[in-house]
Amino acid sequence: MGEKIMVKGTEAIGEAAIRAGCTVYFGYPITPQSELTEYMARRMPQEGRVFLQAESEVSTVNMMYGASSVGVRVMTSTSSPGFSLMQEGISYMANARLPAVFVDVVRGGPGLGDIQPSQGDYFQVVKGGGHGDYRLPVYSPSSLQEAVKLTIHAFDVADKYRTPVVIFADGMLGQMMEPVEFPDPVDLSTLPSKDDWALTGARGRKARYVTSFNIDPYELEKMNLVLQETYRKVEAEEKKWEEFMTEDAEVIIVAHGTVGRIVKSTVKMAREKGIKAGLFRPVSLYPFPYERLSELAEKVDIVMTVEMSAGQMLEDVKLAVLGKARTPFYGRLAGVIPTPAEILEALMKEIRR
Amino acid sequence: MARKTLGFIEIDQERCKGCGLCINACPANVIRFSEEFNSKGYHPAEYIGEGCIACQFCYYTCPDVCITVYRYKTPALSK
Amino acid sequence: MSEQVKDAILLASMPKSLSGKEFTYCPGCHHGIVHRLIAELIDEFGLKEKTLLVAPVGCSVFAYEFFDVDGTVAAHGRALAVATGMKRARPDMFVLTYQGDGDLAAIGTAETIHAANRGERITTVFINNAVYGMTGGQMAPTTLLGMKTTTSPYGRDPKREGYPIHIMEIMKALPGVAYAERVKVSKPQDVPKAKMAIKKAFYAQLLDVGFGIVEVLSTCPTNWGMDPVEAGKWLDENMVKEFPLGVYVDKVTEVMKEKGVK
Amino acid sequence: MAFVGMFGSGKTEIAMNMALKLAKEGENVALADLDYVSPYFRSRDKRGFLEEFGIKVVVPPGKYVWADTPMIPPEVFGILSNKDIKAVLDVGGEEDGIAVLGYLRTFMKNTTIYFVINTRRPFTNTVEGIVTFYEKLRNRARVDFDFLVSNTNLGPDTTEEVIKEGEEIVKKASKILEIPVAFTVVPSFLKDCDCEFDKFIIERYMELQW
Repeated sequence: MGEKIMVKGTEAIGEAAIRAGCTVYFGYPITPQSELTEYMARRMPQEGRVFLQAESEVSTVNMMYGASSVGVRVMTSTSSPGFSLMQEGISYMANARLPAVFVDVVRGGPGLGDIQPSQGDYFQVVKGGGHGDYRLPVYSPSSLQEAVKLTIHAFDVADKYRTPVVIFADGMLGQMMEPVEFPDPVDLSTLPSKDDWALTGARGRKARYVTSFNIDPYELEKMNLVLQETYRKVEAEEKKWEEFMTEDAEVIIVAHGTVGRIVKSTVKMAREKGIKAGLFRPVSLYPFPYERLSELAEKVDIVMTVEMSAGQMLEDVKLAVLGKARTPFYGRLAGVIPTPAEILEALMKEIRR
Repeated sequence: MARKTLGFIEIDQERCKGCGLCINACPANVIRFSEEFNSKGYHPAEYIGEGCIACQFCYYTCPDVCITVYRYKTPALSK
Repeated sequence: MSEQVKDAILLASMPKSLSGKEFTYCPGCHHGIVHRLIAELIDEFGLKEKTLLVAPVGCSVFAYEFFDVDGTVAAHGRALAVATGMKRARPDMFVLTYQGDGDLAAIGTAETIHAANRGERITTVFINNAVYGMTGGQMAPTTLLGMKTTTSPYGRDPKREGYPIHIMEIMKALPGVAYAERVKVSKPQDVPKAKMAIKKAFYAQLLDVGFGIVEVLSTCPTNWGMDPVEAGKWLDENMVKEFPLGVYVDKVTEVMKEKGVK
Repeated sequence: MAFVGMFGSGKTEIAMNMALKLAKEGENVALADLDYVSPYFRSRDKRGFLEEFGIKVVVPPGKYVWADTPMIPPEVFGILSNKDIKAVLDVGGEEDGIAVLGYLRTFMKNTTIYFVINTRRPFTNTVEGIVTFYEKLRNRARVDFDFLVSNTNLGPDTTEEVIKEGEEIVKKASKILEIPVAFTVVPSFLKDCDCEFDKFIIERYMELQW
């Protein structure tokens, strides 16, 4: 670990990627993540690595497909409308089993929406907006130090399971500044070898291809089953969450990312009023930590979900709670950030009900 | 009339799809459709056995890379 | 036969860089001719172990199976983005895309123009047969005026369907392009010329000059509804008028001379 | 006066604190938010708060305050030309954000420009980094800068040592650039710390409350 420096969220993620051994970055400008693209434009050449601004998000994701297929660590970052455009390519990458890291700095939608922070991409990121049966590991950090840690972790998970991985950042996380410590850069020669599948030239072996395509349905089903087996492993091994004051909690609030951070303040305010509230913050949105939330739900009457959306993660919360507790929802839309006080007010209403 | 045979061709008749492009291309008119069917049910191309001038036109135009072209070291005269 | 072979010199046979797998194309389709030319050049340059082939979506979607080189198939239109990713990540590899007119000149126009304009060190072989072959004969961006397809059933009318797009002429306007030539392979004499053009496009990449692209006017006998010989004649009589053959950009020959390459 | 610098160097906090200080001293103050680069954490977010102190906040009109398009309100020309108004300009970061000064420079003859530096930020963590980006920004702005400002901080984790370490680096850069250091920024929770340069004590208004 080096010394602490003040960074913006976009820079924290970019620098973390460089230290994780990201050797190629493709991107296309879009608010509110353009600073990450700009940061990489400046930093990647300093490290003798590749930065290229693509002509579109569609092109970006396909460039990533190409770079990943030859076995290097590759990343892009975008914001919601850009992520929508990448969905097709992500589906291809999932079935071609190509590791890559995507950062979605989520903004208000639908459509062109606005440029304020939002979590309205939960469905398109976590449930997949592309075609076919695939899943993507998704991590939602709530502080910049955590964003650094998760970005590095995302590269490792991508390589381990040969899958695209997403960092779900909202615009607030991307723009805020915090002191952060970075780990030392990884030695590229120590990264896991991809020689058993990457396109490195048919030297001393048979030619091979990386593809998401198989015209034979029985063969394609086999490819699908490999994916499904991978996802079962991811579900068994990669769940991450944070609990805050849940030991004696009588009500649980579930929130992720920036909202998780805001809800911490709500929990403290509630405790001052004598309400034993606790926070359950999923860090991996897929795989969603159903089991632990389910356990917690047995001990409480209310599991309230708070999101900067109309209630998307709420569906996963309900699947975890399975009727064992009431599952009210409080959300702000279109880029409006809820305050700790208004969340507390919503919670009080539920308690009185 | 005696004409020179400068080489010969081999046709992979199982691979041949019977498109006829080689027959059309051959300036010596020494390729024709076989009377026989191959296992896929085409009449593949066949070399009539003499008169090849080793120009490679058939090889150039064959879209299925079925043809191998040889040139005799010493040009033989056909009967 | 073996007696005969002993007394002969082998002039031409299946290139080593082909996998030997039978092509899936319809009888008489020009794809196979162009595949063979590419494979011959890969052999001649000794590039088999360094080549990465990006196949498109279209009839040649299986192209990567026919070559004995590493490869992939890109999403429709995105071959040049995928190839860019490969080449940027591994500049030491020889990267080749093989694309049809729908792929390269309709859905992938942005990728084509931008990869070309960036001067990506990539070689592209562009098959223009004026029709969507794979999906069953729909109108392509290069469909000739008056030509009937399943989606221009009254014949392509510029007022309704616009004009055929001229990719080589567009390439001429892009400074990143090192080599661009339009060829055909409908007559035997055309074939060595086409090979030389593709060779120059290889050199565009190998000598680090820029983007190399060769457009090959090709037949689609099935969708044109003609026998293969007739289709070749139709191409010569009609397509060449709309799409003039020739060299559109050549920054390669000079560099070849400088470097003493023949 | 105008505050310029790299992204996240602290221009906005300093501009707001300066505007508030001048307003409390009875000056007629206008704060122009010229940051059309960053989408959030701009002084316009605190408009209501600033207006309570009688500060005129110049931002794009109505809903456009939320936009990320370059939109320079014409009032900026007014406040820069009006000698009765103390204008404080909060300029966007880096070369992109500072370009606006090139545009405004004919109106800025009497404006003092401060180059704000946080040595705990990427790119300006060394003397060489500061010199490089000072030149880049000045070339882009096509105006000369008058002072350096030492604003080395780690937000809530700032210590006296961090501030002093920053002053050392900024001092060296100041010698090379031949530009004096105007002051060192000190957060109010360290107001009694030792500083080499004049202290400018600030509150962090932009900091997240959660």
